[in-house]
Amino acid sequence: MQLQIKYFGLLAEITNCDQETLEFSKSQVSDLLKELYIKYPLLKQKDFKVAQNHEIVSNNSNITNPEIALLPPFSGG
Amino acid sequence: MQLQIKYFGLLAEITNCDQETLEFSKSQVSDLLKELYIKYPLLKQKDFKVAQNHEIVSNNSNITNPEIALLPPFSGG
Amino acid sequence: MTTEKKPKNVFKEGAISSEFIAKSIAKHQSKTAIGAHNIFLGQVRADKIDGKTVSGIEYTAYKEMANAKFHEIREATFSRFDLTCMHIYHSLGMVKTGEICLFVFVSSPRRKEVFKALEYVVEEIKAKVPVYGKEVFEDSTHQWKVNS
Amino acid sequence: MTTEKKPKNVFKEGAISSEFIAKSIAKHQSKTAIGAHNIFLGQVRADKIDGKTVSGIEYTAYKEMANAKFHEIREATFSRFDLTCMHIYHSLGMVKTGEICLFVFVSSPRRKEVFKALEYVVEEIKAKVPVYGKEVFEDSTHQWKVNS
Repeated sequence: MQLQIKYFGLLAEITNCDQETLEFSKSQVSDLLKELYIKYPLLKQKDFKVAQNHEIVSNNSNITNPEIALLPPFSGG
Repeated sequence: MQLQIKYFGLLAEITNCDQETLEFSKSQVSDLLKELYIKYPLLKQKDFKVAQNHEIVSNNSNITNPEIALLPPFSGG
Repeated sequence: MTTEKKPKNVFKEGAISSEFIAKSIAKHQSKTAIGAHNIFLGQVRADKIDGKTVSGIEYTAYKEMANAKFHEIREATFSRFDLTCMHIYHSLGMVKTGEICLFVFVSSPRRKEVFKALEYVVEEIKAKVPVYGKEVFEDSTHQWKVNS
Repeated sequence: MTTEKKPKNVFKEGAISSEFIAKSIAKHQSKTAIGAHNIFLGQVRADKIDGKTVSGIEYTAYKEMANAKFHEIREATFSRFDLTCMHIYHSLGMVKTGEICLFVFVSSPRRKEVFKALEYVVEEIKAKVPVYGKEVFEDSTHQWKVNS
């Protein structure tokens, strides 16, 4: 499946992009994170959550939506 | 002592005036109230407090200030 | 940082306009230690009582005592909460339904402080300040407002 | 009485002006069931960090998720509190120190409701909405804001 990964805040500085398209053949969020940690080792040290369908999901959730967002701690308001 | 008595809200409707000057020869708030109840019997049925020096005072306080205010429950805001 | 030390006149004749509120907000742009403002506005309700509708509230006050009490509330609030500034305005005279009769404005570096401070100030005003609202109905009869 | 049932766009480009806030207040004069308004304003602070002063915050957001979360917060707030109406606006892009970046406005017949509701809404926004503030210093360096 083709995934569109979105990066926000501090994370977009680490990846040097706001979003990118990746080919993903496994099933879980944790599998995706392993791939991303290889591509962007600095990500591993950062505090963030993963959102799918505009909801925070846990690492053992299955990826069912082509849009995945990596969200550092919110700082609105 | 000459007292200036101020009436507010509902009480000013009962006394038909906002303020009046009275000659007062006794000492306590309760003495003043007795005189006012004679003059304005309807006052007796009303809920109000007495203020002297811009502070609420109890009925057994001595009157030391020539300005006395009769204050029904507040309804500001 | 401005704690006025002398009672000032909190009362304004008639309703408090949205333009006045906007100007008050804009004046705080130069106070760059502020991170959070909290504003309470009291608006006159068109309550229906026994089939009659309130068309406005006419406010009177024991002004000298009221301003002294507003001052005490201000001092107590500054001593309890970490506020940068505070402003209170209350209407006197006629305020029609839908218009603003009370404007309380607190500002602080941090939001937690403004929430606590604003509710404290408004409750203190309701409890301690000798202001009287006469609810005037559309047929010109009236009743004296009772705060709940 | 208006509970919007579809997510609407809460974001505004740049700072929220005091004139915009005034207009929003004035629009409520026709809603004569309202007795109390409570307004929260977030203002950008000129924080000093390691000798450098913040000159502004540049806001970005995961917009679709943020608007969905704002909508959920709105719905939850209406179900918990007796509110007549509620409005939320958040800035995107650059907001300079002293300017307003968040405007939350709740109105109810009664004051007790607006105090509880406003604090609830603001805390929910801080906790659940994916918005990011980049604190830009006077020398053009920056750091990512962390909410406390």
